Amino acid sequence: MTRYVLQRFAGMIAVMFVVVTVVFVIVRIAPGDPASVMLGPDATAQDVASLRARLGLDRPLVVQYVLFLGQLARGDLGESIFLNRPVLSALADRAEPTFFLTIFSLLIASVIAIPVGIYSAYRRGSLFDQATTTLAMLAASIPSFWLGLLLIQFFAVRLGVLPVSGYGGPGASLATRLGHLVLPAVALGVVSSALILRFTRASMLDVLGDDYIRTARSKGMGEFRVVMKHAFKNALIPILTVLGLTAALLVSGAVVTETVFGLPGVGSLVVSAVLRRDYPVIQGALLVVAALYVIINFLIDMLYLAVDPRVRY
Amino acid sequence: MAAVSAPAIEAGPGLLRQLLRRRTVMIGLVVLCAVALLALLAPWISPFSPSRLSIANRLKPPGPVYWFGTDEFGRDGFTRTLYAGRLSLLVGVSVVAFACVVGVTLGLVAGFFRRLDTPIARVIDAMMAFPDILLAIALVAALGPSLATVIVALGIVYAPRLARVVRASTLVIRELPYVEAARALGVPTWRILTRHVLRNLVSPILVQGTFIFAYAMLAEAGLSFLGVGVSPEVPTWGTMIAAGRQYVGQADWMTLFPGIAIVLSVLSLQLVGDGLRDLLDPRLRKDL
Amino acid sequence: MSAAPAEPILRVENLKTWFELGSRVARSVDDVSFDVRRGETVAVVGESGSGKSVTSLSIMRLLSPPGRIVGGRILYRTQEGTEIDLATLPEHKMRGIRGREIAMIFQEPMTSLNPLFTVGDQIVEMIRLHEKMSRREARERARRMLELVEIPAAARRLDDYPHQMSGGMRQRAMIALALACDPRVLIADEPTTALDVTIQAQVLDLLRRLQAELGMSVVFVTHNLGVVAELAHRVVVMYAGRVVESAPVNELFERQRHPYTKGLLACIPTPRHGRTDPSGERPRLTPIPGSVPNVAALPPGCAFAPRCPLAIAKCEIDPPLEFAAPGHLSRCWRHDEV
Amino acid sequence: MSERPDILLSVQGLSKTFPTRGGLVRAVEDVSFDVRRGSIVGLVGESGSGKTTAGRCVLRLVEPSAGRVVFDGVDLAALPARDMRAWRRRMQIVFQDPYSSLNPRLRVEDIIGEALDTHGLARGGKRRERVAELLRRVGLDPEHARRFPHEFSGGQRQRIGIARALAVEPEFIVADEPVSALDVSVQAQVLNLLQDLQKAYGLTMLFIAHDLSVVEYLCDEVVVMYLGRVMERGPSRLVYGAPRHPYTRALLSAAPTPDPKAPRGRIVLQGDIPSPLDPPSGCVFRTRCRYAVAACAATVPAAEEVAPGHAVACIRRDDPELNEPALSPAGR
Amino acid sequence: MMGRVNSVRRALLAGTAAMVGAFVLPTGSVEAQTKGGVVNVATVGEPPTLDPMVSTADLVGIITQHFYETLFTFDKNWKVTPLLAETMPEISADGKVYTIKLRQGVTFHDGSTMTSEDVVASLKRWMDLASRGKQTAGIVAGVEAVDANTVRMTLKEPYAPLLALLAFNNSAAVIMPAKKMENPLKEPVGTGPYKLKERKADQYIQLVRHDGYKSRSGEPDGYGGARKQIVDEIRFVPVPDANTRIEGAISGQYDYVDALPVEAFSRLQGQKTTEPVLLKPFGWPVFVMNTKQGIMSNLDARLAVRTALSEEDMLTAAFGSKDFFALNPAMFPKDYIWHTTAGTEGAYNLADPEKAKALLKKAGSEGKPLRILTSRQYEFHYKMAQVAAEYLKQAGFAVELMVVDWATLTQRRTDPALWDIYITHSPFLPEPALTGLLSESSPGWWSTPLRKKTVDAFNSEPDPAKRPALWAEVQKAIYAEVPGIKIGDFNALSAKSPKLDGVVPAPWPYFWNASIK
Repeated sequence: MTRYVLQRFAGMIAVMFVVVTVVFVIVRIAPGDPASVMLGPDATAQDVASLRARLGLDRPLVVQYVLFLGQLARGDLGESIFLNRPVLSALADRAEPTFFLTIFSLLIASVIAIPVGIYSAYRRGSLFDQATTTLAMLAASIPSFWLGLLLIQFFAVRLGVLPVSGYGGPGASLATRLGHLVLPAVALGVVSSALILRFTRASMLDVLGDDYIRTARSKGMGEFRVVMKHAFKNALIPILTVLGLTAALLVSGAVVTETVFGLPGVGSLVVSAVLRRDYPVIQGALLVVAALYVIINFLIDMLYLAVDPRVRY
Repeated sequence: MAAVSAPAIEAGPGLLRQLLRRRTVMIGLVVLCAVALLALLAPWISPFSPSRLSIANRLKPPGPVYWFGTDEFGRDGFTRTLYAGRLSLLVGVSVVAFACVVGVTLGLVAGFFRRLDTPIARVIDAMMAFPDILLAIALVAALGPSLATVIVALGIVYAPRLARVVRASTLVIRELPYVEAARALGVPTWRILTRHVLRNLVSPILVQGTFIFAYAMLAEAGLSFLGVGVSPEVPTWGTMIAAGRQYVGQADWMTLFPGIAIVLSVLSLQLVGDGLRDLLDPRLRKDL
Repeated sequence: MSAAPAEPILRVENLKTWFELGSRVARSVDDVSFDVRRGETVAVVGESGSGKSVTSLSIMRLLSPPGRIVGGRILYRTQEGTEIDLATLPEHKMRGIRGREIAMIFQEPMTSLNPLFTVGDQIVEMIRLHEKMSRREARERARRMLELVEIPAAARRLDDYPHQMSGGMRQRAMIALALACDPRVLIADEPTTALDVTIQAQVLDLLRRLQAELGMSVVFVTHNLGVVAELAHRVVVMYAGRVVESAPVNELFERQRHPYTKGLLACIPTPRHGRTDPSGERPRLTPIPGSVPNVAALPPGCAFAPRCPLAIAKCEIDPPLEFAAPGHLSRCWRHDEV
Repeated sequence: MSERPDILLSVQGLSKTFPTRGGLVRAVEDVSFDVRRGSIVGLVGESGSGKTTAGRCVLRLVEPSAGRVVFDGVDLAALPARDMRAWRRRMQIVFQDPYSSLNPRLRVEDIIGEALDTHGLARGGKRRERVAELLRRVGLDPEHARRFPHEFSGGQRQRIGIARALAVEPEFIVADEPVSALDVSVQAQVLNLLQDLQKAYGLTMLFIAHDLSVVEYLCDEVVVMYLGRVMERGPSRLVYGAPRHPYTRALLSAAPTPDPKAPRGRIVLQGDIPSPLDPPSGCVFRTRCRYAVAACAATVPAAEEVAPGHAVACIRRDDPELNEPALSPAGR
Repeated sequence: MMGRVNSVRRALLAGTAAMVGAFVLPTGSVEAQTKGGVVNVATVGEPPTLDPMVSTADLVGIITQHFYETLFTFDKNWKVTPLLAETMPEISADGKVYTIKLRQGVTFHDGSTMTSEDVVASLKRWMDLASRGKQTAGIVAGVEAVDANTVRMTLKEPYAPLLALLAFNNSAAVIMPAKKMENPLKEPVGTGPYKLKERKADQYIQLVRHDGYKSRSGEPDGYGGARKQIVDEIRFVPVPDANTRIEGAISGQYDYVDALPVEAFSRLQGQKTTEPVLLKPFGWPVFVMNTKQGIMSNLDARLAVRTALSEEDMLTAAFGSKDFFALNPAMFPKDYIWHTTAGTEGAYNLADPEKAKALLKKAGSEGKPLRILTSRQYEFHYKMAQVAAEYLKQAGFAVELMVVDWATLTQRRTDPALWDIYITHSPFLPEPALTGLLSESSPGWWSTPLRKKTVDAFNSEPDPAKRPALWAEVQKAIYAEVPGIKIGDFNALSAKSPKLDGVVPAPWPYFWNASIK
């Protein structure tokens, strides 16, 4: 068990290391000098030179890389050019809507998708199964921004029941803020629910064909118990994985959704950072999101410990 | 339950026939082919020029002349939807091609050569850690927005996803007796890779490629919609929706038709991909 | 080892279990009949595709779609002496039969136990499904069951997960699970096939002992005629979804009344203990030509005819399963000439 | 075994260890045996005995960790990997699983033809002819050359696998459980085919199996393995007629006989096969051996000859207690 | 942003209120409104800075005018009127010395009192940092404090536009405490009726009442006169997407929504939650030519562009109905005293690709890429660019649209190597001299003898009666040398909630004096 944890941890560190390297590379492949890009064309040559020196851009690439690592080790993601503040705090500021949006849509998605997926798998080939899988595929085919537009049109503009955009004003209550999240979460949740549904169905199908399910039935056990206790618990492992993956995917979807709904989250920050050429913010956001993904994956691996005794052994 | 041996379905000559027997796949294929044909034949089918402005006819609702209405420049929505389809499909195809070349190579090499497996697998894992749109945005931001960079960026985004599937399958195939038999015969490694490994990866690659095609089209639309992808004057379904966005509530057809085009193409791709996977994935046929 | 003239506890009558595969229908079990008497071990033997496993699953009503019982009866005589038809019994009543009246063990000991629950929990679950018993009592019973199947340090093993056990141990645990509610019939579907020879010997010994001690009836499904010879009282030979021959074990091995059974026995290498032929040549086996047919595409008439050395024109008509000798059924027009 | 040139293959001190998640697996440990030209040697054992790994090591499909594999006077284990290719023409393998041993994407003619292509043996029309001939030789219709593997039954596939091995006209074939995945009625066909081919081509064969009776029918000599080590080896006549190792005896008695009247003098081994990750010290069989004594834990018994060509790895091999007739009288 | 004066996105509506019809006092007395409430304003985006000196962005002006004030401002008739100055300045007879009396007892948000020292420091900072300040610095000989409440500016030569410049509210000569004017600013401390409470980038900028504010006496008068602090809070919410702004207006989420596409007008009509506010005419879009470098440095090539374009199509694509734009080649609309058709004959709305082709050939620039720098922040820019691109392509230009965000555009346009044409728009300024096209240093870099002659003559003429004729000369020069192409006149659309009172339709909307029901 300790070995398992250590192995996973080592794997996580290794992947993080590659992630950091990839981010480093992405920023370096950007044509032109990052310093002059960062400072804009108004900058004097002197300003550019001093920023180059400060960022270590005048040194060999390897040294730059080491410096970059050192900076990261200190938890320093650099300074935003546009916002004039540390990237980390800018991200932290924007974390809340993204966090709630992700949780919210994940919740919406799983509450719908998991039971439906279980039932579809159980009734494989039935009308219900065919209908839901086709619907799921349809849901997965709708661009979330387009769905967002439709939702805004209908719920916010026509019916006026939910806010169009934003995240409430200063000091808005949590309830108000969450109210702003309903439509985006639905727009985002629909797409991910398709993914979760498919995975749930597939892993349930996988498990339902397993021999121990037959054993459970041969005991004289009721179908509900067979499905929920014996099958679902086993299917849970891949489902947990996909939930983790979906959480990460949602961040991706959030980029688009937040923009459509004008949510001040990490996603819209990234989009505006691209438009503003705020490279440190893009770099920081990439790092943080990828790190989150890696950490979520690690946590899921740890969750396996709780669910699957084979891992503990 | 070895009592009934289901008719073995392996990717081979009978595949297409098997595939067509499924109603959903059939529908998917028909729609897909229709979309592709319409897009390909756009110059011959479409009644208007895709770029010629006709300010006098701007924002005309759908009707007998302008089937899909016109946009703010008076360009025919139907024509533009067809032309946009060419680019959207081109992006999809190119991304799949790019992802295949990179992903299959990486996956094969990682899966087949033990020594290279761990480093490549780590890189794949790391690339997968970046959410697709986010990574694509960063790459496009770094490379500068254009049709080519969007393709390259999305290719880079999806290549690891394909590589992972290829690697996993290669790991399995590598250990199969027929590969061992080839080695026992002294068949050279590259030939084993192409003839025995790659050939048997066609199905998973096909399935994965179909989905990547679908996702790439969605992603391109997303990027274009955000204004960080293809230049807005290049007609893709994404840019069309982005342009129509301002006229929502006023000229809904501008977002409606390209949106439907995306949904239809992506859906048909997924139907085909799903059917393929169902047919080719023995796990799902276990209970037959 | 002649069968005790006890009343049948289970009668399978003209059972038909078909699988609808698209346009084709696989008649996996087609018109299968046999009896199982109290305290008797009946071996159902056959090669792949013979329908032996489907038969056992049909009895338990554990078929998964598209498999379906389309005809026949499965009559089970209850303790009260009434016969109920398992083929048509409502599902909720069938649940009371499974595990309690008829239990089953499977081929793959590695996968037949749920990996996420301890062996003890899985046995306790079985007991508490059918009997009002506290967890504690059930656990105690579970421990006794593990002792019964000769698992050392049974009390400790209760808390083991399946993956912590070896294959042989798991099959024992599986047997303990099946016997936990003291069923009257045990269906064993190739329980030793996945085991190594030395472990198989252990499990066969165990099963034989338990059957004798507990006096239960056993339906033993296998492809291994050696195992049949060691364990069964009576044998039912299946081929392509049908019973081709059925007889008491000694009778069957002495005098086969169906060319398939005869051919099968001639195929099997028997131990020669180092003896060589006088000629000095290595001995040769007599194989059955051709291969096992697909039940989804059977020709009309006797399914074995294409491989049969005795086949005649008449074999194009399906022969009936009829007595070739007292207690000895055969489905062959030429059963006397075999 | 003094006539050296008569020996085509000599395996000496062969070992193979695999690193796994759980630690080092000693799959094959110090295995030695000889195979005479034109003979069939059976390699027998239960799961985890290392018989398959040993067979793979001989062909260098798995790199041996230690030991020599002398084939026709040359130590294959010491050859650089690239030089192995030339030897592959002389030694071939037939696999257990008739389904996964044929590439489902290739037509039969290409599966068999690949062997010809690789070694440049035949091209074009000649290749077609050769493939047809091989198919005929293994009892298949040459018309079927254009078919794909999934159009064949298990037994037929196994024949295709054999034809592929024969295509390069090898002198030596490793047959790795070639019949254990087949239906009983088909098993015999394939066994007979192998026997015929061996005779017809004067092949030398290493026949790997877990089924002792099959081996008895086919093999001139037997090597019995347990947990990576050789327990007993010798001519079939002796090993089956007068087994000396407690394990061999138990194994022989454990196999069920299709004869309800056969007397059952079965030796039932207690306990399970130990994990190859953590094999017992000394004699690996001692934990399940009813004759085990304290000394068995101390030393690894060497395989020593008890009769010409019959070697037993047991420190008590000469102990009378061990050699009491435990088997049925039929054994004598 | 927008370089110099013409970069002001918002119109300072020139002429009289009657002509413009924009500055209409709200009906109902302001006094009747109760204090309190919050005004939510949807703006076009996040301001790059809250330092009004360093930015010419209208957005910065709109927001910062609530907490920073200038010495002068404009009344409802677009006349310069004192704000922090006590009165209009005393101007010496030669027009070179301005003596400015300051109001007394004006306090900054930090509690300190404004003195002449602060004003001198602020003006110097302005001349150092602000683009308009830098422009002015060239003619200023000195700024000094005469006493605690008097400041004197000395010019090298008479300069007619000076007071208008000091009154402008972007790149604005705002007054800040001498001690709180580091660059970049750490915290904005001004004298305005509202002060900054919290800024959350991309979320909101929250302003609250400045309790120590001392309003001018009397009634409100445009930007001048009394400034009343009725609402407690003003929140500026960046909503970069125009469509979201429209929907936000319709759903009633915002009390005031700025900068809407005019074509949304019909959607805003008849809503309970909001009503359209149209400013007519608002300003003029302009294609600025890079006369310094690249393909557009050639006059024939510039003429080719002008010949190729159809202004009508461009305006229609950008603004839809004629209700929202007017075809007008003159630099000012008809009602303005500056209006003249001089030089425009045969130089507007030609849409003649053949002639353009010939001109292009003459310039020898066929097939060379023509880079049009534009932004989607203002959709009408982008749409005009698209239409223009089509027309230019027909004329044989290899058009390359470079679509960036506005912030990037304002950066890029300062580098002559990066673009050939960029698109912007300008309000109709009270003082034509401030038009950016006329400045040699603003992007475009129009610098010819003809320009110098005509502009200098116009700027140094003190007699208002003579100036229109001189302006006609300037316009002729513009049409002769094409430093830019005026596309036409357009109107602007905003939306406001019926609950919001006291908001005067203004190019830079302001919310002092506003109240909420």
